[in-house]
Amino acid sequence: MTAPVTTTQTPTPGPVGEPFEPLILGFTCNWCSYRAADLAGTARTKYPHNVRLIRLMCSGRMEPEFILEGFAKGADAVIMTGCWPEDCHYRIQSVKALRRFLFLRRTLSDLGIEPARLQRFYASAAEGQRFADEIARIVAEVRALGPIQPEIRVALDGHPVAPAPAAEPVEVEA
Amino acid sequence: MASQYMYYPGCSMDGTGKAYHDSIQAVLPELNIGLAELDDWNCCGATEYMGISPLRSQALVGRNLALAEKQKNGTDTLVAPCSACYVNLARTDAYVRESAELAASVNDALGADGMSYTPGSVKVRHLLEIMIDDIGLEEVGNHVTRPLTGLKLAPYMGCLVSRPDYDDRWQHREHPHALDQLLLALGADVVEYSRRTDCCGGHMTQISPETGLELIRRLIVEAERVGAHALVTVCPMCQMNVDFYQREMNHHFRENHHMPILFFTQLMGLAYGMPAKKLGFGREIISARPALSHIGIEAPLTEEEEAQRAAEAKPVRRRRGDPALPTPAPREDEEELR
Amino acid sequence: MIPADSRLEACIQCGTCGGSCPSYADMDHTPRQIFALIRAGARDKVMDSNTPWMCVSCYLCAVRCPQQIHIPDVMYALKAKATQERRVPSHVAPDFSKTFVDYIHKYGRSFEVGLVAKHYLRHYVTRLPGMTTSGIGMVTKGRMGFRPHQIRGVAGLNAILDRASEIEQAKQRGLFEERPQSGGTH
Amino acid sequence: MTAPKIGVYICHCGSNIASMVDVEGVRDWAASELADKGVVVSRDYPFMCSSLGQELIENDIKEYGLERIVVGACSPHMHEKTFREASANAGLNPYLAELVSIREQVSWVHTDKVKATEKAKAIIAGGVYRVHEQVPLEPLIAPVNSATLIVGGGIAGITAALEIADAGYPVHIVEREPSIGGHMAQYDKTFPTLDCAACILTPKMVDAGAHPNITLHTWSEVVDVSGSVGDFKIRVKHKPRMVVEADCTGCGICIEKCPVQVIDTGFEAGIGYRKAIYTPFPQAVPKYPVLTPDDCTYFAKGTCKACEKFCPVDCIDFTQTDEFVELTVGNILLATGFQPFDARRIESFGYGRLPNVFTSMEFERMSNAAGPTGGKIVLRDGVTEPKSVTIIHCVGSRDKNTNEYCSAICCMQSLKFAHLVREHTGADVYECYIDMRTPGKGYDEFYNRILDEGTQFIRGRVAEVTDSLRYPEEEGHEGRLIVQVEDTLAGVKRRIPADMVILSTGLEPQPDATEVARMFGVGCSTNGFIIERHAKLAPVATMTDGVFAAGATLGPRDIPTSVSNGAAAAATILSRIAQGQIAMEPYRATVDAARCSGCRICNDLCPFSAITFDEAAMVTEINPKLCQGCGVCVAACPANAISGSGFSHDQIIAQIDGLLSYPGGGDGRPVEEAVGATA
Repeated sequence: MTAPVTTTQTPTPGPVGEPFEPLILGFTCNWCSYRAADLAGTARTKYPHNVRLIRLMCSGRMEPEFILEGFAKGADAVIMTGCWPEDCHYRIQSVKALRRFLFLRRTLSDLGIEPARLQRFYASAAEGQRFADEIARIVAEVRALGPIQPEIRVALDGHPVAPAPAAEPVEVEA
Repeated sequence: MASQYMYYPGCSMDGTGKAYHDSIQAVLPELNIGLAELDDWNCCGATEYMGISPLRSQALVGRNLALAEKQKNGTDTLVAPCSACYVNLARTDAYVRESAELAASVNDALGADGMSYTPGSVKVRHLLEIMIDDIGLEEVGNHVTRPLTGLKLAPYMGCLVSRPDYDDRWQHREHPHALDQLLLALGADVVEYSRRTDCCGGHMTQISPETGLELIRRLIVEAERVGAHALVTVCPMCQMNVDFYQREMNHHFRENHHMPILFFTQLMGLAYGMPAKKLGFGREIISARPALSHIGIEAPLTEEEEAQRAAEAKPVRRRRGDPALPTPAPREDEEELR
Repeated sequence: MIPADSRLEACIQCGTCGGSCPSYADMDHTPRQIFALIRAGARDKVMDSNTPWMCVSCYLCAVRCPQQIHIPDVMYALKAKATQERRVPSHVAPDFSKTFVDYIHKYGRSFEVGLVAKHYLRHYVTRLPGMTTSGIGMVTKGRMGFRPHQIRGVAGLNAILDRASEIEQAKQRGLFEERPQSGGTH
Repeated sequence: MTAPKIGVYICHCGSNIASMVDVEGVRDWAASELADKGVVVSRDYPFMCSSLGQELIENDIKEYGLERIVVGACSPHMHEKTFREASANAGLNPYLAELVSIREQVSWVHTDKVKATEKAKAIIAGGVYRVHEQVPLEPLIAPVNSATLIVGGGIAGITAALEIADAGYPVHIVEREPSIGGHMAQYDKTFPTLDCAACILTPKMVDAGAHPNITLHTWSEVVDVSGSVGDFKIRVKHKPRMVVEADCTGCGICIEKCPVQVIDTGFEAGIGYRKAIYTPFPQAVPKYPVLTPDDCTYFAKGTCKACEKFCPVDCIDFTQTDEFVELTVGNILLATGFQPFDARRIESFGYGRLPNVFTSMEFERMSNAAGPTGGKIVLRDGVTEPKSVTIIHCVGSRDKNTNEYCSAICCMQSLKFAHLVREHTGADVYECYIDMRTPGKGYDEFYNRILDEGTQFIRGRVAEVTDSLRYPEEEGHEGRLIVQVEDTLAGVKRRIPADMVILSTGLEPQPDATEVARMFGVGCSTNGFIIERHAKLAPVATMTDGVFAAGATLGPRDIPTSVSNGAAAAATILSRIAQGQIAMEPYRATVDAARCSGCRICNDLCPFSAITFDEAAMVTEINPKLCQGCGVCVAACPANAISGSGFSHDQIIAQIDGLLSYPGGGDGRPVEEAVGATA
């Protein structure tokens, strides 16, 4: 039995007084999670717009550099999605992806980046609803985290991606 | 090494469940279990408060959980012997764990008296679960000195232990055999009782007596059908409904059933060789004496039986020529004098 | 805790709940019919039904429901709604709840003698004679105390409950107002 | 480096995309903002996938000399092939065309048109950046071995085997039971025509057994699979029969003489007995019996050997052990079927507790003239005929506590039971159903026939079956069952006395379905059935090239569907065999020997054993025939010596840059103003 849960989608105010909308880079495998995203689409299941997907053949294809490139170029979080370990198209590669994920989370925290900015979930080709739910959950979580620290972005890329003046804290009248 | 638990007795323990209380107090020290009663606990709301206001009901239970969180001393387990209390405590804990929104509201309310509860910090369990999972059937059986062989018992677990089962602890939610196993460990003959988790009528005896009585009747009729000497329960509400309303049920259906209902801890005490009086026998309305006579145990008289005996024993008038002196009348109620 | 959260939309009208219900005989509508009426927006019929009041919270329907609907929670919510609107089909069940709850407010615990006595005096006077033997047995055998126990923190408890009422009122959501059509997040 | 000339094509998909994405806005934006990335032409069109849409692209390739194509439309799983072919038609290498999804990932899942348009732009940019790094590729060509492996000898497998064998190609059927035939062999009648199952199945079994192109491996299991499409290596275990097949005549004397009787939980569904040496049923194919050591007195006590003594041809061999056979096949068909739901899991129906509650499989055997009761319908005592029978639908189906799906066959199966009960016993029959689902050919007519026969239908899911009477007026029904159900149409609760209750149990995947799926490298949904490549357009193919599936291994199926599945799979396999070779996606990992440091980090990563180490040269090698293209080794190589075609490092980095260069979110980042007008 599960208790009924209400989800609230009220955006938390960001540092500049505007609602903060995170930008999230999502990696999917070709066989399960990309098809889950397809199924979410065919079933017209709604989820937040904040995520942008890249298809890999397997979530085990994930290179550390992809994550760092993502953070450098403006992503606030990166998601590695894939097959359930027992359903992996490449037999056991989903487990290898998990191992790499755990290692990368540790590395991120060594770099001073919140580990929650790297997320992983499984979705089979039949789990469009789950895909949407997980995206909504992660967007809410990252929204609460706020944007990635600008220094980190500078450090990763050499220069801030969007040097727009609005990115600087603006005095807002209380 | 004694196991320590926090203990939420529930309102019945002072009243209708006194025999449960007595037998728990007698049996648990034997098994080396210590119970620390939750200080200044309040009523769980039974099945009534949820229908007045769900949130207030959660806050009501939340206060108990908050007290337990504060009081926990080496244990985070809160034991409830009453199934209704157990399910109310478990429900609130489960719901605040799942919904951050509800947790915030409950804590907001608790804040009115400077209290708070961290979801999941207290583990709520029923006394039966403690016996089965923590003590274990083997240990329960190790203490048996007077096996209940020959006593046919119908294990009546009632509805709220294996249901709704917020934490997925019960594989069988309709026909669990946990209580059977425990009674078997005591040496009793356990009958296959198909109404083991049926409803005792709950508050129906209050709000719709005819239905309530019919619900009680089917429990009793089925127990008779499978040849039980007595029903065994883990819940004071079930005990009260079947015991207290059995007479009225007989009256209503113009039948004459006599099916005592006993707490499982009373039977544990008996099997451990403890005196029946100490275990709260005699407090029941439907006397357990005929049942216990099957295994040669003389149970204390019930109120009614005592009155009858007294009436029979009292010499009405002196027979002519009888040299005997009048016998003193038995004490009205030994317990009140102690 | 309110029907909109109880997966009510998923009901397939199979009747497992009604078939399982021990107090079915007293209900004017089966739980299944109540769900259909809620979906049909038949507010009056639902609010005037005695069904929620007859629920004994045995959770048989909840564990058997093939759609895993939180049926007892729906019943609780409907009762609370009716209580709030002072709109009840019969006074027996609501009175019992109220008497029970009043004891909690006053003492922090329930009080069985007072509860049963009060309730039966009010609603089943004719049944009392048949019960006196049992009742007297209860009292003299020490199974029913004559005096209720009052907890120390009764004032604090009432403060908590009052605060809960305020929160609940602030969050009040309608039973029959438009419920979300899908899991939309925008 | 100068940017390649790129064409961008935005599909409206009717209104599917256009209603949520400002397609003209995206088109103009790509033309202006992505011009410096090489976009020379940007167009929109109502249906890019139509022949006119494709022509548009083909003409542009020729006219503008386009070197890359980016199409923003549906999922690549839908139309990637379409646009690649269009490119190829115009002389552009197909792998230089990229399809990005702005339908499944944008217009269908979002509700804010401004945000959706923003996201569509970013996705197009991702595609444009990515194709810069795209290189021409050629599909891999592999020869196809003409032999086929069929796993499972039920009706689906037999059908496919006969089709392929009749076309002249070799087939191996691996069946773990002693005989082929599957569940269909257990049934008495088949709905809706009430044909005798044995009469229509047995001839097919005999054909399969005698066909020169079909090799039966019964009492056998596949234990290992390697290789890939066109060239699979299969290892099959022949379990010991304890009977020398070459000598056995199938006379059955051994069975007759065997003194041991055990409950047959297999073919007889637990309501009949078999010997320790047995054939599951008289028409078994092959005819050779099987001896199960666990039941045999000789194996337990060392004496008996009755079978050996009486065998006229001396073919009993107690010393047999597992034997292994290696097969090479080009295609594989999984037809492993289902197992019936274990009705004990629904406690309220009392199966296993109340003797006169039966499952559908038990009833099938009971009603079968060749079954344990000789076709007599009786209670568990073996003699009493029921006077009243209740059939419960959806047991283990349409129930979130067990299986959420509809088992598809239960309604028709229950109707068939109702007919058989009335025909055999004349008893009253009640059917408790949630919804009556009879969508097949002749199915609803069959429902009408059963209605006419006087079966009583109650719309309501049964709450419980009990032997405990309730009201005083139920007295007189002692010893019977009571079925408690809400009659939802009448709005009343009923307690129906019954002598016999039949649970119409649903279909579940085989208990080892997940392991089988893993062994063959195909996907299983969370409920355990194999996932087809496309539910509508490729219903018998799997995600793995060369592996097909048919029948109830894909989900609940009735016999007609299983047969057509088997035939469809056979046709697909035959077309592969006829081509003689197959083209595969060229996504493979390759090692640049010059950069490989010989660290061997990648050596343990490949589950397909494609990676080997050349001890002499001290470099790693990858066998492109075995490589499946997952890319795990690519990501792991510390020297960047391994590259993965189709999903190279540079391609993905470029796509990341493209996707993130045009953010549309808050966070103070610039929001593209151009879309404002469309809001």
